[in-house]
Amino acid sequence: MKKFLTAILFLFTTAFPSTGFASTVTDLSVESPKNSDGLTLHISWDLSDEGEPADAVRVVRSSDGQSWEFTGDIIAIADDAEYTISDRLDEPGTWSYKVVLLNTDSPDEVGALLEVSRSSGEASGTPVGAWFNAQTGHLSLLGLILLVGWLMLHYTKRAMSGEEIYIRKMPGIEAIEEGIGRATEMGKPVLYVPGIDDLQDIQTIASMLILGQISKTIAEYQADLIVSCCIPIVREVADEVVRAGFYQAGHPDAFDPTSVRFISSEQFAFCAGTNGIIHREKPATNIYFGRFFAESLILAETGYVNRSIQIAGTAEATQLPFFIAACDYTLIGEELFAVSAYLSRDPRLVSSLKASDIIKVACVVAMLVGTVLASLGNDILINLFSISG
Amino acid sequence: MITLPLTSVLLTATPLTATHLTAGSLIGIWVSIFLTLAIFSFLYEDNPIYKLAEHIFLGISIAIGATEIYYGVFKPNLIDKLAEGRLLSIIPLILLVMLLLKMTKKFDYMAKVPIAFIVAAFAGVKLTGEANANLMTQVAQSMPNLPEVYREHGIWSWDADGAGVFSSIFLVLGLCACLLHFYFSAKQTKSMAVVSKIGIIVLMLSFGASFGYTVMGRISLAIGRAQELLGLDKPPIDVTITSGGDPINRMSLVRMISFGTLILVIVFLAVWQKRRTQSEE
Amino acid sequence: MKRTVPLIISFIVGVVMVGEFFIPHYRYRAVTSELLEWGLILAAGAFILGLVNLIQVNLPVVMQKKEDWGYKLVMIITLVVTLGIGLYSGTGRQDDGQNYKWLFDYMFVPLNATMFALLAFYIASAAFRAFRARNLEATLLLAAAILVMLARVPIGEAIPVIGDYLPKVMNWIMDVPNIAGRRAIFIGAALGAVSTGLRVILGLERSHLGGE
Amino acid sequence: MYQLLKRFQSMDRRWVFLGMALAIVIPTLYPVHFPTKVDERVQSLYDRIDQLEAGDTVFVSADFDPASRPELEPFFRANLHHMFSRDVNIVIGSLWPFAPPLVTPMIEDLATQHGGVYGEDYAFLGFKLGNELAIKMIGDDILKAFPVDSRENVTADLPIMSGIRQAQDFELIVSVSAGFPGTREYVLQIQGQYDLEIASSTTAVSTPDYVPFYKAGQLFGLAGGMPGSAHYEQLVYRDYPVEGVRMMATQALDVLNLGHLYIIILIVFGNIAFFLTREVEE
Repeated sequence: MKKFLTAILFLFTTAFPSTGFASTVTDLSVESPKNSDGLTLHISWDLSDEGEPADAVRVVRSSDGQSWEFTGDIIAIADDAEYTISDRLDEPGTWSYKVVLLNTDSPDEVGALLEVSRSSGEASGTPVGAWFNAQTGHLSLLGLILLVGWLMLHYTKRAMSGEEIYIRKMPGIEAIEEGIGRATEMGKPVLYVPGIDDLQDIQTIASMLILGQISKTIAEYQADLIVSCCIPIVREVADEVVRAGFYQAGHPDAFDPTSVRFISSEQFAFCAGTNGIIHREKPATNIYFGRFFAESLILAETGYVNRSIQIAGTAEATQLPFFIAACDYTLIGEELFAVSAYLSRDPRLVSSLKASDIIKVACVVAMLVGTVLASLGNDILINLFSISG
Repeated sequence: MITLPLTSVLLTATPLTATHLTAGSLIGIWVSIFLTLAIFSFLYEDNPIYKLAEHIFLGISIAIGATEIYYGVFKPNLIDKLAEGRLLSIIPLILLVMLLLKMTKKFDYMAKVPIAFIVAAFAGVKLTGEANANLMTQVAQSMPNLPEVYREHGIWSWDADGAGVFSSIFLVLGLCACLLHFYFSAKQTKSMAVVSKIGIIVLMLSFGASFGYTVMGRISLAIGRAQELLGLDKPPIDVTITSGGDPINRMSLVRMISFGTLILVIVFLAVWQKRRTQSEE
Repeated sequence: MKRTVPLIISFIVGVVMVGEFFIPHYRYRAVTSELLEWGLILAAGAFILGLVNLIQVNLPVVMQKKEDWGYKLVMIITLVVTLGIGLYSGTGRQDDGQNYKWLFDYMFVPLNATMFALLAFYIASAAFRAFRARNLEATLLLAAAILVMLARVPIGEAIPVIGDYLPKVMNWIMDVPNIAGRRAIFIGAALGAVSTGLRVILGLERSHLGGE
Repeated sequence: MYQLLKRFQSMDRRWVFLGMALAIVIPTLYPVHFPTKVDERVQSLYDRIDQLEAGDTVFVSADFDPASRPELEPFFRANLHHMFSRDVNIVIGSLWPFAPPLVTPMIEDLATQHGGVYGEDYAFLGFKLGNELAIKMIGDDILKAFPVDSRENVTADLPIMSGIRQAQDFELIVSVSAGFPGTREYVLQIQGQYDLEIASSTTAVSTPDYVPFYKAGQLFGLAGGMPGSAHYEQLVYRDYPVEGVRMMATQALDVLNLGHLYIIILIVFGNIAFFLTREVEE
């Protein structure tokens, strides 16, 4: 019996194919979205259940009101659907839009569709691009950047005028000097690896600053230095930084140009090359400051086997556990930047450190207050910190 | 626990008809196995075959990188555009030439312009990205609505992996403690030292998770090598080596080559080690 | 002049790039995408510098037959041959039967992958010899690590009684202390990026231009 | 006892290496399969992709190299399979120089299986250097970043690219990321700026780093490491084992058991020996 009914139903549905929903396009509107690039329009419309039936709709557009072209995909008509599309334009200007009703057997030609007047009326709009995105989140981001900038300049000025800005001494700093001293005693070189990221990375920059100070100390101790670089530009800069360090220490002749080496810009080739240096030249002290990835463990392990004193510092959280494990001393995250400020006493660095310390406290306060406010149902702080696209 | 027979787990693909293995592929399989074992031989000791493999790697990686960079950047973004006569593309060409002048002694100062350009471009791009995604969003997401959390999960919900008011408060306070641990411009008072200690504890739990995951990642990669050495990296097919010859299972062939090469590498290391000890004496 | 021009360029490029976040207008984006494209080309140019530098460093070693010159020679030959084949083969270099594909599949792939796989062994050795529960911090780190390792593989879930809770505790560590620690590091990193970025743009940071 | 422990501690590390090798090779040869529960982060990734409609266009950023292939290739393949079988259009790009020769055969393989037409159902735009700058450009103007695809067709002329000029024109982005540059840079550079939907498949190493992004809603899904890939494989290919498909991650997950146990035992024994000998020394 059930089978029979299904068969009847099947016959019925195939004999009278779905004819779609009776549809007429209403309320067609074209708007330029807020904060857009000036090449986007939002087209929206409604369908009322009158008129000829249709299965789907598609939007056509024209920049001159003469020639029309399809844009966007075919949209199936469904109950309670809201019809909005975001249309990307090739050029600015005023664009006209129509919505075309389609049946599954409708011809695909734009002209034919328009002729059978199965299209809506026209609506047109002009995209307006924004020259500034003034949403709350964007404004607070801009405010944050300006605040950091202002704090930095403010403290730079104070530091330049001779005011001492306090930075606490971190244990890592003593470890560096001890390591250099040990290398001098043993007559073996110090290996310095400035990470494997580009020069633009702040960790690499911090590493270069520390390298400047370390090379001064090394020149004073008359020890040897090897710098192993993974990025050509970093090598260039390291070369100049070390040269300057030796010069400032009064030993410009002691600088060996072959000591700053470019190994390879491929991570593991670099790693293998640096491993080779550790194996063959047996440095007494290895210093790894900068941005490291997977090679951290191989380097630290090879150094460990060669009984080098190892000092590491990186802000790359994934690599920190291994440095902590295999190195004698590890600077965690921002401690690396703090050390570069402490060593160089550069007013600009000290001031950035001070500025970010202040923002950090502000973040702590914001989160505590924000949690209380959010729990009371007030989302003002959350909104202040949220950026929507 | 289900113990599956070896064949059904590993040899899931339908066997195809025997394909002919060209001499190139056969040599390729051997070279690939040899280089794999040569790198692994470093685990025994730094030795000549490792060094050979290492230097081949240095050379080939730079060459492949350069080739891909040529086809990925220089050709489409510079050369093709210049060839089309796009005048604006002359500027990056000039900047590029200035960068390459870095190699000369006389004009190396010219490179400062392109270096300044690229460093500033990265700095500007990263500045907004970091401030937005790593600061603003993370702070915004660390302000839980506690009554709502309580309604959803209570104080502690095992079903939701421990979500609840306790965890929400732990997150906010733990984050604050970590941030204050990285506060450098003040002498550490006793109370600050306590906060800092809490921060360190949270950080260590975080690094512990990192460690566990990293171990997993590294072992996964070694498994990948093992699969290849054991011929399990390709669907199980039969291959012929000489045209019209008897088909042989690819997996067995790879295993034979791997085993033979392993013996070869071990013999080499033994001889090399012996010679070295002799010469030291 | 030699110093001012780079600083002016830094300032203009930096400000334009920061503006990219705040100014969605397409005319502005046309400028930024053009500058970004130049950036890509220069980043690629830096690679050529590295390539030339590598040859500059290694060729004399081969010529003067210094230590390991044979290996360096192998390296230079591999480099030149691969590069030659790559540039000669053109767009179809990745097709079956191409020499470039052969070099990539049978030489680069095993070398690159095995280098990474060595880490599994080094981790084993570090775990055995270096990871010590010396103090509270290290103990916590190790405990968390062991828990995560156990819970992350199927066998952990198969342990009776605690097997049900292991993944939950692991997820808690990932979702709560891990996120607290990471966010602190992220926020610090973001502040670092902002202040360094501003220094570069304002010309206060000149280390990349070779010091003062 | 003290002597024995002391010797145990100073044992040649090559024995430790050998043990590791055995812990990997033995279960690879003789696997034992345990069923696992699918991670919630992978489930939400799968669910979102499963909601895609035929004709939607997705951008996949294949940022991995041979070194991280064991973890990411299974996801990449299963993901392409998933999307191809739902008639989703796939545009693939890469930020890693070593990715194109590696992923091209995988893409072609999957496309052939599903009868995908190049340029209409899928396209591979090739590789772009420049890390953050390249990502920013994908956000700004992808046609400018990739003027031609990997086959030197003009990208703008590909049918699949009609109506697509920026990252936000894609339905969503799947970042298959082995490190830097990868998911993190996508999140930092363009996710927030354009409010994009991004999912990430990443190595185990990066997973703890990306969890905060997932929890903050910056990623809608996260498949971390071998378990992530294995879970995704299990969702895409419901039955195990599947005829004609090698579920490489699922196989590898069974091997991981012993590897992890080995490391745990090393840590525990290493520490016991360390503390016992230290007590004697003190």
